[in-house]
Amino acid sequence: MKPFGYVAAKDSEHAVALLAEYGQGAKVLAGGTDLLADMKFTPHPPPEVVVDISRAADLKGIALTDAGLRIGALTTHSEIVHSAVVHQVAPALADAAVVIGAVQTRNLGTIGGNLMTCVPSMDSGPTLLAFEALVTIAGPSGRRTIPLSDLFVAPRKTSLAVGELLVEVIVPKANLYKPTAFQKFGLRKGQALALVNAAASFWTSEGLFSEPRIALGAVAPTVIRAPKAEAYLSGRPVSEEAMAEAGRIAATEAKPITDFRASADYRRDLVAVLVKRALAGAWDRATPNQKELAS
Amino acid sequence: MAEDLDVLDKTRIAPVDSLRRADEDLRLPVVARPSTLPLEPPLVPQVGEQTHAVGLRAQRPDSRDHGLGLTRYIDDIALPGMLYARIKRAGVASARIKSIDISAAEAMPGVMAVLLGREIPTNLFGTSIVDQPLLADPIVRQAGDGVAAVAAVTEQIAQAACDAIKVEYEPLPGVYDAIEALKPESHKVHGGDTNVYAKKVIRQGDVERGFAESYRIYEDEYYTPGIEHAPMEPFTSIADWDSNGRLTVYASIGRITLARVDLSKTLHVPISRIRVIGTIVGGNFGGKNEIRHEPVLALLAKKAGRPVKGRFTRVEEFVASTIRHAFFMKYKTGVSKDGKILARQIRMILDGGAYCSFSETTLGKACILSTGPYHVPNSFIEGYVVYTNKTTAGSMRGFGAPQVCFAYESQMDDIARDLKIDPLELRMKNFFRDGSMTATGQVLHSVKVIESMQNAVKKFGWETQS
Amino acid sequence: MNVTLTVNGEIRSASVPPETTLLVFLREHLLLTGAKTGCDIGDCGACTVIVDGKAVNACLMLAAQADGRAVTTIEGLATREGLHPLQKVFEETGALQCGFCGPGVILTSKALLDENPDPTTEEIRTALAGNLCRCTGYVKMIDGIHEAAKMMQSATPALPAPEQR
Amino acid sequence: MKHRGRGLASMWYPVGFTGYANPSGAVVKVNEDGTAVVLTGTVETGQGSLGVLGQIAAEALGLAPNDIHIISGDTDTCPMDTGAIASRTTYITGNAVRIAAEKARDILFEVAAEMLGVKPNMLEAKDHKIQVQSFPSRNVAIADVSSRAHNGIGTPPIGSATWNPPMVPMDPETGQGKPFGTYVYATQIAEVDVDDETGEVEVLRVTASHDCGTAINPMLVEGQIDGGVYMGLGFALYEEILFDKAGKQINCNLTNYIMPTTLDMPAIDEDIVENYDHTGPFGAKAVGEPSLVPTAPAITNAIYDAVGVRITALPATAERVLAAIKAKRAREQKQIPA
Repeated sequence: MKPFGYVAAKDSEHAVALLAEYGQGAKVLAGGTDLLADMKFTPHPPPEVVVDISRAADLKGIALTDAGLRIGALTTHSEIVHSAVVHQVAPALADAAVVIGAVQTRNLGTIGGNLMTCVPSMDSGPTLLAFEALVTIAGPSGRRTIPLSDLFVAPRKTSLAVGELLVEVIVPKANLYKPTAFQKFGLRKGQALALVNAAASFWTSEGLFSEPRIALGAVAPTVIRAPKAEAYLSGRPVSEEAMAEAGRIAATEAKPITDFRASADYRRDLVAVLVKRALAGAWDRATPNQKELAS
Repeated sequence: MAEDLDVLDKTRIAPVDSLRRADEDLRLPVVARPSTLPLEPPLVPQVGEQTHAVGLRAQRPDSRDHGLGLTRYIDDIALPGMLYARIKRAGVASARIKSIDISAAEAMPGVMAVLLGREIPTNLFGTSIVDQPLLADPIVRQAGDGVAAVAAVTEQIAQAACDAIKVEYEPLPGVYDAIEALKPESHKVHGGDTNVYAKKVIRQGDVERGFAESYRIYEDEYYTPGIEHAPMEPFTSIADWDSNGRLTVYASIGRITLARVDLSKTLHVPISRIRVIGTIVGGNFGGKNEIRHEPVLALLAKKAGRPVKGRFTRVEEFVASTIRHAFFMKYKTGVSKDGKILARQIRMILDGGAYCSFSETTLGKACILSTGPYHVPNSFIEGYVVYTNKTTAGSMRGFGAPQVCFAYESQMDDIARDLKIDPLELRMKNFFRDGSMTATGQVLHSVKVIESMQNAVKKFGWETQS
Repeated sequence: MNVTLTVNGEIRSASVPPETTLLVFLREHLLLTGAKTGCDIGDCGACTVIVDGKAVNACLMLAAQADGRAVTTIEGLATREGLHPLQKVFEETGALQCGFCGPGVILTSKALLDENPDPTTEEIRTALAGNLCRCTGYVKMIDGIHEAAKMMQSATPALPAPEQR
Repeated sequence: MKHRGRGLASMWYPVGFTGYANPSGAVVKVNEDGTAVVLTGTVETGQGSLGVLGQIAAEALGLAPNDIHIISGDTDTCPMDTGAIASRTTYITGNAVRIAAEKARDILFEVAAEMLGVKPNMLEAKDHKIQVQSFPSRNVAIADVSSRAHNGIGTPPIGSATWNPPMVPMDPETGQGKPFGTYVYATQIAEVDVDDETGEVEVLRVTASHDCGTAINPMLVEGQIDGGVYMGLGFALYEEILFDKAGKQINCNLTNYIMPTTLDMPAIDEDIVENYDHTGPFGAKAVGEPSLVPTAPAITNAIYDAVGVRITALPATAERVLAAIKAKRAREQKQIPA
């Protein structure tokens, strides 16, 4: 690796102060799995200083708060996989976390880091979008909370300004327990990058889809929602055919590229299948009560 | 500045006592205690306890060291004063080097030696055709070709020095497809009038008559791609000279005798002055069977007067070592009504990449094996290896056999389905037996293909399944 | 900068540049060469070590990140009194061939068994998905981990791990 | 929907080039206490060949594998060897070690013959003893014989040998000749599930039956089979070096070069066919390379069995399998009369 400076932040406040001090020259290290892999073989010059926030205790932890499920940005994927709270109120988050990288990277990599890399194939994004998650951002002028969807701008580019820091992810209280499922398809089963991933959630009201949310990864410059497919489902009776059709509509909303991993056409085919399966998975998670009403 | 803050922080957090203790700790030797060598006896019986050897599930002599992490692979060896080498790769697949400016690299603190291809006494090696330079000079024929090498006190500095070397290339036409390479108008990777550099023909009987007598004829094409060996241990070597001008090379290489000859030829050093020590190889699969950078390391070591280690990055392991040949295969097979193979005509084109390496051996094995473990009375097999401006293809586990097996066994199933004969029965009708004759006219002994099928079918439960 | 950590139960310290990874720190500064450099970007798992009980890729962690933490390397698994059951079983069954992935595989498996003493085959396969091996097809490794789990469960309380002594 | 299928493939593989020289040398030295040292120029590359060579030397000397220490991989101290390539170590280096061990043993026989009062050709080495054939009670310990050879008579038991498969030139025009010493054979069967919506192929299990002549160490043979199936599975489904139009590799790292992980590997059932090849050391042939050869066609034949599509270009990635399934559906649509 090329030489760089290093400084460790004690907490988020300290981190923000350090980011303010170094400005453009700073890179944030959370788990480090992406940052180090990037810095090792990049032809670009190294950052002036790496701000290591991995010891900032206030950025860690999973808790139920008045706002909903609060996941500190430094929470590792493994912690999400093993969290009893997550399994209770939003198990799809664990489904998405357990297929990220391998055990070793899940033990280091963090949810905040995964979101901040802002690569379209990230596995944390779709489920959180389906939950309509919010993110809290700390900066020199205080904290603000924005929808997660506003974080993503372009591949490897978020809406955060220089000096700002992602501190937490919140699944709003209203969406806890919402039946949600995640699907991923890669070139192999273990340690795979997503060719396509998808998450879907919906409530049912008298047997009809209500507030359906569909999110797709790796098929657009950022993780995206599929509003047309959502609109199609909304108010429609729950059925396998509707789920399949929603998948087909989502496929038309995806804007995948052809690269060496897969063609755009194949990715569209996968979107249709994965959305259908995610919807079916969410339906599996719906309470018997909801299902009874639907039948 | 960054470091200042850090130290300040620590002082504030840590009581002075613990800092003092940390200082004491610093004075401890850094090697681990001998507790890592268990007193536990090995699991196998001790010397003199076993009375037969062949057929025994004996423990591997290296397995305890493997499990304890004590096996000394080449990268775990460091010699006093050792430098680290990096090789600058061309990154373009077909070009002429117009100029190389190494002045910035040479001026970097910590850089001890820089080497160019023209400084190597004989800058060519190869196992059959001697066509591969150690450092391209002046023609680059594959993107992974090295163009210059640096030895420095750390790998980091060696890499920075490589980055600082400026190379000016004149782009040359290139050929990146084996079928294209066969065309008369294609770019000739090594000059001359053809890219074909190895050819093999096997003829037995009369294929045309065989086809004429056939009930059905099947014609199919198959393709298999280039494959990387991907040993977990990247290719690594150390070169060290003594004061008498004797060279010792430590390398993770499977053929030390050949390596010594190649070192002698490229460096113009008598064999008696070269010692090659093959360390435990961390995975080979055919990818570590010839020299890669050892003469370069030796010359860097000579220039710098220090031992030099060169370790491939994972990317170099892909682009600068060899790969499995991609195969284009045409199979034409004539069979009788009851499923006996009467004739087989096979044509194969191998993508050899930029240099020959073990291509001739691979082609030979592929052709000899291409009819499958079946008696084929009439056969005509022809195979060609062509140069392309792609990564050099060389030896890899199977030497052409997996490629042709994919073809002949795929076609075998298709024939069975078409003739409505059970695929096992079709194979059984055609399998070699003791005394069968191969396409090269060899009479076989010790043939157990029928037994292997019977065993597999029984163990798998094939009969009970359908 | 100065990095101090507990390696296999002993405090170790060295002054290193900030860009030093934990892998380089262990191999080049502490001369603990059990962790291997296979890809250096977290794909192969040959550099796996255990940090505060969790298996991590030492190549994807700065030494500075590990400052003050407890690290277990392959060198710390066996004691003078005996091998770790994983080492014992792997030795007996030839679970490792070239052995280059071995230290990483054994440490990942140890972290798994510490957390889950009786894993299913699927759990073992999930845990080991970050350790690539080109020789063995993982077959004898997976069998061996089951075997080691059995040994550990039936054994009398194990010797204290080095980091607890 | 998932469809299950099974496929079978057989193969042959040659052992011991005869077309050009590829010799191995070996030196076997029996120590004063009856243990022995073997010098070989081959290198351990993970397959366990040094253990196998030790077992061959032990068998020839009437000793146990643990009595043998192998010195390898050093051109200064070890005899010439063509190296760890072409599945030749057990067969060729093994033959050299066997002959060298027998030469050392013959020296022990000379000494023991005098001690037992018989002719050397009446002796055999077994169970750490040299004994009279058919009269095992008339014996002396190898340790005692060797000690006497070293210190009493002054004929240290050292044997050296080289072995090269008998060479047969091939006709360059017709390719006719005997290119190899012998061949091994194998059959593998794969069972797969194919997902007809994504094209994903999951290999559920592989049965691999291999002839390797005598299995000098069955445990290591199984290990080679496991690893071969692994590599064959990667060849069948995932692995491919991709180049851009300018000849540069695109996926040259382990993130994007897809090799199987634990989660992609099936259960493997290994089988060793009983055989004895008179040209190999104690009947042994080879297993290293052959183990990967039939895996890929066994898998693609199973894909055909599952969903009726023939994959003719490897790897059979999910995308390619799905494309083939779609093409087949399109063909079938056409065939249905309107």
